[in-house]
Amino acid sequence: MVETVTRKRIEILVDKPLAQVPIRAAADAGIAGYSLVPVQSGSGRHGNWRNDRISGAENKVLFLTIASEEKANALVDALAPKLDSHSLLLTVSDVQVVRGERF
Amino acid sequence: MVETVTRKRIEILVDKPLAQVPIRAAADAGIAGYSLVPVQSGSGRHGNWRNDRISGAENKVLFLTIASEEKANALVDALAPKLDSHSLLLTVSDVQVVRGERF
Amino acid sequence: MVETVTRKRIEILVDKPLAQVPIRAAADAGIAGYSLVPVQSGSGRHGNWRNDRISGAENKVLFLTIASEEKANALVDALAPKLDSHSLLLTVSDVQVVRGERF
Amino acid sequence: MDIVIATLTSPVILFFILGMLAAFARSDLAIPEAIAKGLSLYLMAAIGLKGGVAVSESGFTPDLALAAIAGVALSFAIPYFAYALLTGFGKLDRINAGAVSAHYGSVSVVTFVTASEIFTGQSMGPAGYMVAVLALMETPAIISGLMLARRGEKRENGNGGLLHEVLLNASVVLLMGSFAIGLVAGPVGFEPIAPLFQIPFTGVLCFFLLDMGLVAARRLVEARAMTVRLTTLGILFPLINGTIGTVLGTMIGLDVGSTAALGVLAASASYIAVPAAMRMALPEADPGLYLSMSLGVTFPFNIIFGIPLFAALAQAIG
Amino acid sequence: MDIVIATLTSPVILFFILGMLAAFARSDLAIPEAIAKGLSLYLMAAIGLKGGVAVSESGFTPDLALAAIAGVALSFAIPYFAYALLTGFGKLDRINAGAVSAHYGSVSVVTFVTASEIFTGQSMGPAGYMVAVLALMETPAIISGLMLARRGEKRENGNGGLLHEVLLNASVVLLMGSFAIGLVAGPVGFEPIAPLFQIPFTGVLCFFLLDMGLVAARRLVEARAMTVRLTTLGILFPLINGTIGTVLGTMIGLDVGSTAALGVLAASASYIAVPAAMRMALPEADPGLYLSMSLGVTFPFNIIFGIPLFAALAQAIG
Amino acid sequence: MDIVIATLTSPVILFFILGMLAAFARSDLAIPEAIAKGLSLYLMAAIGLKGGVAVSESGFTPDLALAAIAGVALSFAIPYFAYALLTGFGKLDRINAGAVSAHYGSVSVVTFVTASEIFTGQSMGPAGYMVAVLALMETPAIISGLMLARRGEKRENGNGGLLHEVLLNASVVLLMGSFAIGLVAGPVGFEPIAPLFQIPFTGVLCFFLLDMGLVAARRLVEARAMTVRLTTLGILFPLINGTIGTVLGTMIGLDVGSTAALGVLAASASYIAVPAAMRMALPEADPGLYLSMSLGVTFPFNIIFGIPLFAALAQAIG
Ligand SMILES: Nc1ncnc2c1ncn2[C@@H]1O[C@H](COP(=O)(O)O)[C@@H](O)[C@H]1O
Ligand SMILES: Nc1ncnc2c1ncn2[C@@H]1O[C@H](COP(=O)(O)O)[C@@H](O)[C@H]1O
Ligand SMILES: Nc1ncnc2c1ncn2[C@@H]1O[C@H](COP(=O)(O)O)[C@@H](O)[C@H]1O
Ligand code: NA
Ligand code: NA
Ligand code: NA
Repeated sequence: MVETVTRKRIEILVDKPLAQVPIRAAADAGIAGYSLVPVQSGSGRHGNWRNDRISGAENKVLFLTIASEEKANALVDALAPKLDSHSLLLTVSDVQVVRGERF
Repeated sequence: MVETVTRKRIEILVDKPLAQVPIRAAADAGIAGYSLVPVQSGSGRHGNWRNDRISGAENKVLFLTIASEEKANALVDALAPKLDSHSLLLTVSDVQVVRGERF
Repeated sequence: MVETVTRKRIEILVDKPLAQVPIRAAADAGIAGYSLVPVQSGSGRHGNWRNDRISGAENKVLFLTIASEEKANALVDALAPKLDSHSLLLTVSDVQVVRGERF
Repeated sequence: MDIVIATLTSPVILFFILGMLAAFARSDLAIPEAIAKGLSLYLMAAIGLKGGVAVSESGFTPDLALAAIAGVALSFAIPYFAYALLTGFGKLDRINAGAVSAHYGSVSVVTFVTASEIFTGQSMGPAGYMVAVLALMETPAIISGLMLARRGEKRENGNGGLLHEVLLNASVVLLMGSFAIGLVAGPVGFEPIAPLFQIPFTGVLCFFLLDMGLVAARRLVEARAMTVRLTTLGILFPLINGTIGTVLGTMIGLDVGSTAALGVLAASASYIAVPAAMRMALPEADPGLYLSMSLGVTFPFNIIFGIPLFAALAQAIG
Repeated sequence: MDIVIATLTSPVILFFILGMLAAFARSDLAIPEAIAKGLSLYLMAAIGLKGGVAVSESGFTPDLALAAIAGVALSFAIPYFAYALLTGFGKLDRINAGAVSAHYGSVSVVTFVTASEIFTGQSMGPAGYMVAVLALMETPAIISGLMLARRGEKRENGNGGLLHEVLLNASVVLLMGSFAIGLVAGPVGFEPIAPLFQIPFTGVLCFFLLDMGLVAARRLVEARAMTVRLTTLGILFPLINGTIGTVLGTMIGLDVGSTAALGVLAASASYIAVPAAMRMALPEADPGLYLSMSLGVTFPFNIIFGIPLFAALAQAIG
Repeated sequence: MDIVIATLTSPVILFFILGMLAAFARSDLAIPEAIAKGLSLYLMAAIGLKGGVAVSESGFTPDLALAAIAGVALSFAIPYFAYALLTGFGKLDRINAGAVSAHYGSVSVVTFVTASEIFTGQSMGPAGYMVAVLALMETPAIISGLMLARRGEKRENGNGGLLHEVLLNASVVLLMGSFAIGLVAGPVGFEPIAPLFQIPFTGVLCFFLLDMGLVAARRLVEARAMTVRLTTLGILFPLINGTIGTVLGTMIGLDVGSTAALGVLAASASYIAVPAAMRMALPEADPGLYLSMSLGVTFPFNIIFGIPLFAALAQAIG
C-alpha cells in the first residue's frame, strides 16, 4: 500500500470580487496551490443569493486548498479577523495525501 | 492561534428538481445556511447522467451545509427515510470552524 | 438516531481530457459510483489556469467518490504511479454515511 | 409524398439527423447547455410573438376557442388511455405508468415548431392561435398523470407548490407572455424586432435540432430501463394520439395546417416541463424511463416520421 | 404624451414588464447567466460601434467636448449630493451611504441603450458621441463614493488594484474599444458587420430586458435590507439627478435627444461596474442594500417612467 | 499592399487587436465560455454549409481531389520537419517535441475562417471545397506527432480510444456534417437558413475574434514554459509551412484564393482538437508549452501577418 500523510483541507466560501483576499493570504502563508470551485446559490443570515452575471457583486466561489498544518494555521490566523467584515465561511478538515512533501 | 471548534459538514447530492427537499429539512432542523454547488455529471447504479438543460429533470446539485452536531443529527434523521426514494447521496464529516456559535 | 458507518471520500483534481483515468481506475477497483464537479480556475507549480472552452486541454474537473476503505485503498494504489505524470491531486478523508452497504 | 421528401431534405431535419448520427458514433460534439437553453427560450419567444401578431390581425375567432377546448381535452384525456397501455402491455407499476402517461398528454414545443416550419414551407402553415393551444396543452396532462399515479393514496402533503410550478413554469409563461406582447404590438410593433425573432428563425431551429439530435440519441444509447415493449409504446403512442388529434381537428373544422398541427401536438410528448414536474411530484418514479421514452423514442419518431404523416393525413381527410 | 404611450407599448418595454411579472409570480423562467452576459457584451459592442461610426461621419465637435465635461462633472458631483440624503433622510452609516452614492453617480448601460432605442423611434435619437459620454461617466463616481466612505480614515493599503480594476473594467474597455473601432472602420467598414451589430439590435434588447425584468423583480422580492426611506430615495434620486442632467444638457446647448440622454444617464444608477468595485473596496458595506436600490428600484423606475419623462422634459425646455 | 491595409483596418482584425490589448492591460473583459464555444460551433457549421453549397454548384472537380491530397500530405509531413527543429534548435525532449509538432501539422479553423473572410473581401475567396480540405487536415498530424513522441517505445495500451476521439472529434464531425448538409440542400435549401448562417457571419467572427484576442494574449502573458527559442519557432513555423503550402497550391494549379488558403492552413496550428488529443495521449507533455506556442504566438502572428502575407505570395507566384 502507498504511504499517505495527513494534511489540512481548507475550504473558504468567498464573494467573487473578494477572491483575491484568500488567494493573497494563502500566498503570504506560503501556500501556492489552490483551486476555485463554482457555487451556484445559497442562503444565510444575509438572505438568499444566486449566481447572476449581470452584477457579479454577490456571486460566490469556493476557494479550496490542501496545505500542511503549519501553513494552514498561518492562513486561518491571517483570515480570522476578516471572516466577519468580508463574510467568509472558512472550514478546515483533515485529509490524507500521497505526496506529502508537495503541500 | 485562533481557536477553532468542531462542526459537521453535510454534503447531499440531490436532483435539482428535488433540491427543496434537503433545504426544507435543513430549515426544519434549525439550519438556515447552506450553499449549492453545481455538479456536471456522474455515474451510479442508475447509469450515467450529465447536466443538460433541455430537460433538467436529472440534473444534480451538491447541497452543502456546516452545522452543529445536534442539528446535523436532526437533519440526517429527517432525511434518512428519503435517501432511497429520492435517491439522495448523503455524507457527514468533521470540520474545524472559527466562529462556532454561528452554526 | 439513524446508524452511520465510516467510509472514504476520495477527491481527485484531474484535467478534463484525462477524466477517464480516475473513472477507469475506480471501476477496476470496484467503485461504480462517482460524480464530477466543475472547477473554474486554479494555481499551482505549473502556473495559473482558468477554464476556457476554446482549447479545453487544461480544463480541470473534480472527481469525487465515496467508497469503502478497501476499495479506496485499491484506487489510491492504482493511481499513485500516475499522480505526477498525469498531474493529479488526490486526497482521501473519512465521512459518515447512512447506507454503508452501498459503497 | 411531397411533404415526406421536403421533410427529409430540409436542413432543419438534416441537422437533427447529423446530431443523432454524431451521438450514435459517440462523437464528443456537444452544444453548451447555456446555449441550448438560450436557443429554446428564443424559439418560444419567437413563436409566441408570431402567434400573437397573427391573432392581432385575424382577431379572436370561434376556431380559436374550439381548438383550445380540443387541445385541453386531449391533454387531459390522453394520459388515461396511455396509462392503460403502460400498465397492461408495458408492464409498468402505477407510479411509473402515471409519470410516463403525463408526458404523452402534454406537448413538445420543438416538435410543434419544427412542424410549423415544415408546414409553412408546404403552404399549409398553422393558424397563429395554435401557439396558444400549445401553451394550454402543456399542463392539464400533469394533473391527469398525478391522479393516476396517486390513485387510492391519501394525499400526504399539499400540492400547492407543484400546482404553482406547473401553471407558471417557464415555457408556459414565456409562450403566453410573448403571445400577449405580439397581440399588443401587432405587425407594426413587431417590425423592428422581426430581424431577430423572425428572419433567422429557421437557422436557429437547425442549430437547436442539432443539439436535440445529440441529446435524444445519447439518451437512447444510454437508456437502461427501456424494454422492447416500452419502445413499442413510444412509437405507438404518437401514431394513435396523432391520428386522434388530426381527426378531432378535422371534425371541429380547423384549416388543414392547424389540423395537422393539432395532430402533431397530440402525438408529441413533453420533455421539458413534465419531467421536472414529475421528478418533483413523484420522486419514486424512474426519470430514466420517461426521458428515454419521450426524448429518446417519441421525439425523433415525430420529427422524422410523425410530422409528414399527420400532414398527409390532414390533407387526405381535410 | 406620445412618448409615454410609445414607451409603454413598445415590445422592448413589454418584455421588461413580462420579466417583472414572471418574477413577481415566482415563475422559474430564467435566462442562463452566460447568455445574459453574452447579450450585454453584444449590446455594448453594438452601441460602441454605432457611436464610433456616427462620430466618424460627424467629426469631433465642440458639443462632444461639452457633453463629456458635463457628464464627468455629474458623475463626480452626484455622489456628494446623494450621500447627504442617504446619511440624513436614509439613515445609512458612512460606509453604506458612500457605497450607494457611487452607484447613483455612475450610469446604467442598459438604461441608456433602451432610452436611445425609444428616442430614435421618436426621431430624437441622441448623438453618436453620447456613447463616449456614457463610458466616461462610469468611473468618476466610484472615486467620489470611496472618498465619502473612507472620509477621515487613514488609507490602509494602496488602492492601485482598485484603480486599475475601475479604469479597465470590462464595460469601459468594450465601449471605448468598439467606439474606436467604429471610428476607424467608418460606415463602409461597418457595413459587413451591420447584419449582426445593427439589424437585430432591437430584438436582442427585448430579450435582454426580459432578463433584466426577472433579475430586478427578484432582487426586489428578496430584498431584506430595504426600508421605505431607501425605496423613496431610489425613486427620488433618478427624478432629481435626471432633471439636473436634462437642464444641464439644455444649458450647454445639446440637441434634444442628447439632452434627454444626458438626463437619463444622470438618472440611472450602475449595477454592473460599481457593485463589483464596491464589494472589493468596501467589503463591509452590504451589497444587498446597493443592489436592491439600483437594480430593484431605480432601474425599473427609469425604464418605465424615467425615459419618457426626461424626453418630455428635454422637449419642453429644449 | 492593399491586402495588408485591408487586413489591418477590417473590424474583424481590429476586434482581435482590441481583445489582445485588453488582455495585455489586464482588463477583466471576458466572453463567457459557453458563448465562445457556441460561436465557434456556429462558425464551423456556417463554413461547412457554405462550402457544401458551393460544391453542390460547382460539382466535384479534380482540383478538389488534388487539394485534398496536398492538404493531407502537408498535415502528415509537417510534424516531421517541425520535430527536427523543436528537438534541435528548440531543445525540447522527444515527448514535448512530438506533442508540439502535431499542432503545427494540424490546422486552426478560425485562422482559416478569418482568411476566407479577408480574401473574399479582396475578391479572391477560396473555393468551397477548401472547407473539406480543412477538415481533412485536422487529424493526420496527430498520428505523425504521436509516432514521433512514442518512437522506440513499446505500445503500452491500445490507442483505439484515441483514434476514435481523433476521427470523430467535434470539429471534424461538425465541419464534415454541415458540408454534407450543404451539398444535399444546395442553394435553394440553404436560402431559408442563410439569414442565420451567412448574413451575420462577419459580425459573429468579430465577436469571436475579440475573445480569441483575449485568450491568446492571456496565454502569452501567463506563459511560463516559453523560451526565446520556442517563440522564434512559433513565428518561423508559420512562415516556412505557409510558404510551402502556398507554393504547393500553386504547383497543383489551384486558383489564387485557394492557394493562399492552403498556405494559411499549412501555416496555422491547432489549438482545439490537437491539444485535447495530446493531453489524452501524452499526459507527460506540458500543455502550457504547446498552447503557448500555438495559441499565444502562432495564432496572432497568422491573423495579423500571415494572412496578408500568403495572399500576397499567392498573387505574386500565382
Ligand atoms: N495545494 C493545492 N490545493 C488545491 N489545489 C491545488 C493545490 N495544488 C495544485 N492545485 C490545483 O492543481 C492544479 C495543478 O497543480 P500544479 O500541477 O501544481 O500546477 C492547480 O492549477 C490547482 O488548480
Ligand atoms: N452553515 C452554512 N453552510 C454552508 N454554507 C453557508 C452556511 N452559512 C452561510 N453559508 C453560505 O454563505 C453565504 C453567506 O452567508 P451569510 O453571510 O450568513 O448570509 C450564504 O448565502 C451561503 O451560500
Ligand atoms: N459512490 C459514489 N460516490 C460519489 N457519487 C456517487 C456515488 N454513487 C452515486 N453517486 C452519484 O449519485 C448519482 C446517482 O446514483 P445512483 O442512484 O446510484 O445512480 C450518480 O449518478 C452519481 O452522480
Ligand atoms: Na401529446
Ligand atoms: Na447616474
Ligand atoms: Na498547419
